[in-house]
Amino acid sequence: MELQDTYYNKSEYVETASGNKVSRQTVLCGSQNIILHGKVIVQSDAIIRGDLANVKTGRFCIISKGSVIRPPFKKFSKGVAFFPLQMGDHVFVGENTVVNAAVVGSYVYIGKNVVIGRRCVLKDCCMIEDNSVLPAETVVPSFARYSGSPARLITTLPEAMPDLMSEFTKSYYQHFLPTTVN
Amino acid sequence: MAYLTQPDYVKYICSCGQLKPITSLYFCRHCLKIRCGFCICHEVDSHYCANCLENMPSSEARLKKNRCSSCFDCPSCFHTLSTRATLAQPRQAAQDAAAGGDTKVENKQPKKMYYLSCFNCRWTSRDVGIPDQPVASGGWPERTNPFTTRMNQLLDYYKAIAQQEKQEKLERERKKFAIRGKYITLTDKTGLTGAMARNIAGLPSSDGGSSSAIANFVASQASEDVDELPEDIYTKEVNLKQITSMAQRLASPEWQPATVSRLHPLAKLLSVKRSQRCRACDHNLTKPEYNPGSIKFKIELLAYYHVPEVKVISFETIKPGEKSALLIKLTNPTGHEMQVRLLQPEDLPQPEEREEPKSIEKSLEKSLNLEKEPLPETVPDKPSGVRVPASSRVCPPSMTLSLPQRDDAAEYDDDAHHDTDDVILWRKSNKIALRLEVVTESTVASGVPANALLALEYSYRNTVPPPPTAGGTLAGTTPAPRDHTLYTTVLLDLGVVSG
Amino acid sequence: MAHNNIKILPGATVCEDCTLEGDITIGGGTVIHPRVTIIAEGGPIIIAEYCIIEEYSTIIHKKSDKQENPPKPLFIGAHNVFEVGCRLEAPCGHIGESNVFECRSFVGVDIKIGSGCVIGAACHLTAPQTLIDNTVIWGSEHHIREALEKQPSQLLQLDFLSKVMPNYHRLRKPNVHKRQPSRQSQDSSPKP
Amino acid sequence: MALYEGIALIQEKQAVVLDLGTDYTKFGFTGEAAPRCIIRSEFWCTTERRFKRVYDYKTEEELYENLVHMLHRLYFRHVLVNPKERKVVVVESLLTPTLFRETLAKVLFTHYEVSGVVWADSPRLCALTLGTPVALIVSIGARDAEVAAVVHASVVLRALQSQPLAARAIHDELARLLDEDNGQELHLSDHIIEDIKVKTCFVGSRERAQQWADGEQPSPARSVQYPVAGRTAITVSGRTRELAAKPLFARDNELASLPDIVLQCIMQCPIDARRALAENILVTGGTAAMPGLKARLAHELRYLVTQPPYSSRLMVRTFKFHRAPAHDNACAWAGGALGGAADAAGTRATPRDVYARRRRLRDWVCLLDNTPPDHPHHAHQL
Repeated sequence: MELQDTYYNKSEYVETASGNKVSRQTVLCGSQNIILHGKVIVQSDAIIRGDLANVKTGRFCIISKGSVIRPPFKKFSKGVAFFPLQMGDHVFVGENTVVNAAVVGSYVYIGKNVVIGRRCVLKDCCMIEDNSVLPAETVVPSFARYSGSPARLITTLPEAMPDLMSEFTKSYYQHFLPTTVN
Repeated sequence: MAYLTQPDYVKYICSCGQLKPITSLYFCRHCLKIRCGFCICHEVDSHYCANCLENMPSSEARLKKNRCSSCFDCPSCFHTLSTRATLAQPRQAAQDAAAGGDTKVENKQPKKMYYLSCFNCRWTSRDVGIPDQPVASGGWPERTNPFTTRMNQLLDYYKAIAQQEKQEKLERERKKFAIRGKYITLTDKTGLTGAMARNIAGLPSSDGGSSSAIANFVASQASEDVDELPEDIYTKEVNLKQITSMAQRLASPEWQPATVSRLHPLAKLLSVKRSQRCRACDHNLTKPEYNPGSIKFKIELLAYYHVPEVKVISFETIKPGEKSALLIKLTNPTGHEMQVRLLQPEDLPQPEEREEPKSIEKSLEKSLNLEKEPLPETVPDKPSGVRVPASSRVCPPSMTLSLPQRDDAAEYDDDAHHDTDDVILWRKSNKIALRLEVVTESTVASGVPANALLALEYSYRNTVPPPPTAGGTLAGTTPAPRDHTLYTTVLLDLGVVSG
Repeated sequence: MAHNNIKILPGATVCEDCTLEGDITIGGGTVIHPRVTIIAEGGPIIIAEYCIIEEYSTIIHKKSDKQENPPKPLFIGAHNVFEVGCRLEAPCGHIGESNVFECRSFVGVDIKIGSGCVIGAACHLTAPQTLIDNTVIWGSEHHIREALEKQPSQLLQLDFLSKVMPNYHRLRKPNVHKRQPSRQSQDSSPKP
Repeated sequence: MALYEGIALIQEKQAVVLDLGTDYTKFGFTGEAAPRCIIRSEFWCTTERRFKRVYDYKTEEELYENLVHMLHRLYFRHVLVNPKERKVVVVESLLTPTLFRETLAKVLFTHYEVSGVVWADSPRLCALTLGTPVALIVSIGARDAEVAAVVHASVVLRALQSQPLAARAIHDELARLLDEDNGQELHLSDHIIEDIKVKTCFVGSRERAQQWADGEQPSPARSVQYPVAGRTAITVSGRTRELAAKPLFARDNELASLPDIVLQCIMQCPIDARRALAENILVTGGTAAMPGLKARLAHELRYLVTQPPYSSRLMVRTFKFHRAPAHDNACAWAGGALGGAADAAGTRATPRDVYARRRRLRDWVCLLDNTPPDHPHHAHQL
C-alpha cells in the first residue's frame, strides 16, 4: 500500500534550511552537539541526548514520537566515556524506542517499542522488529531481520532493501505535511 | 518498506507458479523470466563472522567447524559474550605463585586479565570457574568430546571392514563368480550394513589378512547395571536456576550439560553470504561482494529493478455484484522507457510448455559430459499448481501506457502532473497512478477474501549481449539492445468481500 | 493533590524538566535525567545516594486501600539504576541496593526486590514474587538466573554526569543543607 | 599415484547426516562424533510470521515446502555447505510414512540436487555405535517408542514393535497432572511443558509407582514452584514430578506398555537370538535421557518376565544394557555418521541419476525390493 499523508501542526514544527522538521515538543539536550544532515524528521517527545556525546544523523531519518536517542557509555579502568552516536541515511526509528547504539548504519528500520542496548552496532540494511530488545553490544549484520527479546536473527531481508528504505523514508518525508490552518 | 511491515497486497506469479511479493523475486536476464527463492539455486559464497565481521576462507572455516576463533556466545542466553579486562591483584597472584616458591619482579605491576561476560544475562566465564586469561582474544580452554575416542575406534573398525569388503569384491570379480552366503542375500539387498554383517557374523573372510583395526576391535560390553536415580532425588530441593534448559543443552550437542555449572562459552557460529543462480541457465542472479560489511552486489538481478512495480494506493470495499474503484501505481524501475498494457489474465499468450534447455554450447557441454546423464528435471516440481481463485475482475483500460525511465534526479521535482483523464490520476517521472474499476460477481459470498488478477504486458529492453556463439555476431560490432515484450500476472489483495 | 515536599540533598543532580509530586527525598550523588516522573501519592518516596534515574522512567508510590497511617515510605536503596523508560509501581516497602532496572522494564505492585538484581529490558513483572539478591531476569520468557556477584556500581558514570549535566541542563537546587554523605568509595577511584 | 589419491579424497566431499526427528533435528557431517546442530524441527514461515513445524502438513505440497525451508535453514544457517553434489545419509525410522520418504527424496534430489542419498534405518545405525553382532534397540523419541531387534546387521522385521509411548504421552500426562496440582486449566505451551519436564521430572522406582497406584501415599519428592512469565508461579508437586512418565509403564489388557513391547519383541525373535538380545539392550532416543527411565525399564523387565504370559514363554532372566558412545538423543545420528564415513565411496547411496530415471525409492515393505535375487519373480522383470 502507498503511504498515507501524515499531518502535523505547522506551529509545532520548526523547519530548517536543510529541510529538517523538528517538533518543538522534543528534548534536544546539548543541541550544539547534534547534527541532523537534512530532511530529518524529529517528532514530539523524542529525546536526543547531545549533552552526553555527539549525535549525528544522515539524511532522511525519521525519529518517531517518544523515542530516545542516547549515546552509550563505556566503563574503562580510569573512568567513563560516552561514545558519539552515528546514524546513517534513511533510518527509521519507531515510536517509544530507545536507541543506545554506537553506530546505526544506513537503510535501517527500527520498529516501535524497541530497546537497542548500549554500544550495539547496526550495520547497513537491517531491520529490528517492533517490541524487540537488542542486548548491549550486539552486532546486527547487513540484511538481517531481528525480532524478539532478546532479539535473534529470524530471517533475511530482500536484496533491494537500500531502495526500499530510501523510497520509504523519502515518501514519508513527502507525505509529512503541515495542516493547512485557515 | 511497506513490503516488510505490511501484508503483501500485490503478489506476482513467479514462473514456477509461486506467489511472491516483488521484493522476493528475481529476474533472469538470460531467460527473461521471473524467478523466486524457491526455483533458484542457492550457493554458499563466503563465510564470515557476524560479530567481528571477519571473513574466513572456506577451507579454514571447514577446519574450525564453522566457528569463529575469537567470538563466543553466552551458553546461558546465547547473546554474544564481551571480553572484559580486570586488573589482577598482584598480591593475590604473588601468593598463588608463592606456592611455587618463585615471587618475581613481574608481579609488581598489576597485570591485565581478561574474562568473558554476557551483557544480557550477566553470565561470566568466572561463574563456571574458567580462569581469567592473560590475552584478550583466544586462549580459552577447549573441551574435547568425551565420546571421540570410542567413535574413532568404531570408525577405524568399520573403515577397515569396508576396505576389506572392497578388496573381496575386486577379487570376486576377478574370479568371475559370486559367492553368496546364506545370510547376506537379503541384507545386502536392502541394507547399509549388510556387507558388514558378514564380518560381524563371523563368516570367514576370504583371506586372513584382516587389519589390526578389525582384530583389535572390542565391541561394546553390556552390563546389568543401569543408571539408578540418585538417592536424594526424593528429598532434595530442586533449584531451577541450577538446571539447564533444553536450548542450553542442545546448544552444545557434544556435551549437552545438564547443570548450569557445566556451561561453557560457545564459539560463535559463522554466517554465510549466499549467491543465487538461475537453475535453467546457470547464470548468477545475485552475487554479493566479498567484504562482509558491504551491502553491494556484483550481480543483482532483482525483479524490483526489471519488472514494472504495481502498488495499490487504495480501493473501495468489494461488494458482491457491484463495481468498486481501485487506485494503483505503476513504476518503471528500468533505465529505458517502458510500454505497459494492462490485460485480463486470460488474454495472456500461452507460454511455451517447457523451458528451452539453455544455449547450444551449454547443452553441448552437458551431452559431452557423459557421467552427467541428461537429468530430466532440475527445476523442482511446481510446489502447488497455484490455481489462483480470484473473487473479482479488474477492468483494464485498453490503452498502452508509456512510462519514462527511472531518473533519480527527478525525485526532487515534487509536482506531479495531474491529468484530467478518466483513468490516469497523475504522472510523476517514472510513476503513473491509475484509477481502475473492479467488478465483483454477485455470486461471491461475503466474508471471503477479495482479490483480483491483473495481467501486464510490458516492453523490456535487454542490454545483455547475446551469447557470442549463438548468433555468430561479428567481432567489433556492438550488440544492439534487443526489445522484448514480456508478460506477468499479479494478484491484488483487496481485503474481504463485505456483505 | 497534597502539597509537594521535595527534599534534594547536596550533591544530587536533578533536572528541572521532571515531574516530582508528593513527599520525595533525593539522596546526595543521585542523578535524575530530564523527563522523569516520580509520584509519591501513597506516601513518601526516599531515594538513597548514588542512584541514576534516566529519561522517561516513572516511579510511583501507589495508593492502596490497606494504607497504614501515617503511610510508610517507599525506600529505594543506594546505587540503583533506572534506565530509560522503566516503571516501578510499589505501594510501600523497600528496594535493595545496586539493582538495575533496564530500559522499558516494568515492576508491578506485589514484587519484592532484594539487592544486586537485574530486571531485563522490556520485562514486565506483574505476578507477585520475591527476587532474592543477585537475581537476573531477562527476555520475553523471563528467564531467571543468579549472578555470581552484585552488579558493579556506577560511581564513575555518576561522576561524569554530575560534572557534565550542569553545563547543559537547568537543575533544581539542593534545598536541604545536611552534611554531604561520605564519598569514600568515590574518592578511592582513580581520577581520569 | 599418491597425488591422485589425494585429489580423489578432496573431490569426495564429506557427506552430511540428517536425522529429521518430530521435535528435534540432528544434522552434521559423517565421521564426526556429534552432530553440528540439534535444533527444533521448525523454520520461520514468512507468510504466517511464526515458526512452523516441519511435521505440520496436510498435503504433499505443504510438506515439500516445509522440507525445502527446513533444509535451507540447516544447510545455510548451521552447516554452511552447498547442498549440491554432496551425499546425504538420511536416518529414518522403519515406519516412516511413504509420503514423507518420497517427498524428502524429491526435495533432496530435485530441489537441492544432492549427488546421492543413503537411506538408513535408525535401529541398525544405533547398533553400529555398539559394534555388537546382536542388539535390541529401544528407541523412545518424541511420538513413538520403537523396539527393534538387530541380529547380524539386519532387523527382525516381524518382531518390530511401535507404540505411541514417548515424549508426547509424557507431556500430555504432565499437563493433566499440573492442572490437578494447580486446580485450574493452565493451557501451558508445549515449550513450557517440555521445560518443566526437563528440569523437574524423573521416573520413580517400580515399588513407589506401585504404592502410588495402590493409593498409598509414599512421601513425595519436594514440590517446585515454577515461575512463568506474566502469571503466578506454577506448583509442580512431587507426585507430578514422579508420575509424569507413568503412561509409558501403564499396563492394561493389551499389554502395550514400554516393558511389554520390549518383551514381546524378544519373544517374536528366533529362539536362539533371544538370550543374546536380552543381554544387549540399548535404550536411546531423547526421552530415554529422563532421569530414572532406564533403571525403571530394567526393573520392570526383570519383574515382568517372571509373570505370565512371559514367564512360561520366555526363558530369559538376565537383561543387560549398553551405553552408546553418544548422547541418547543423537545415538542414531552417530550411527549414521559412522556408517556414512565407513562407506565413503557411497556405494550404498541412491545416486541422483538413478533416482531421476526411476523416480522411486527402495522400501522394505515393497515386494520389488524385498524379494531375494534368486527368486523366480525376478525372471519376469527386465
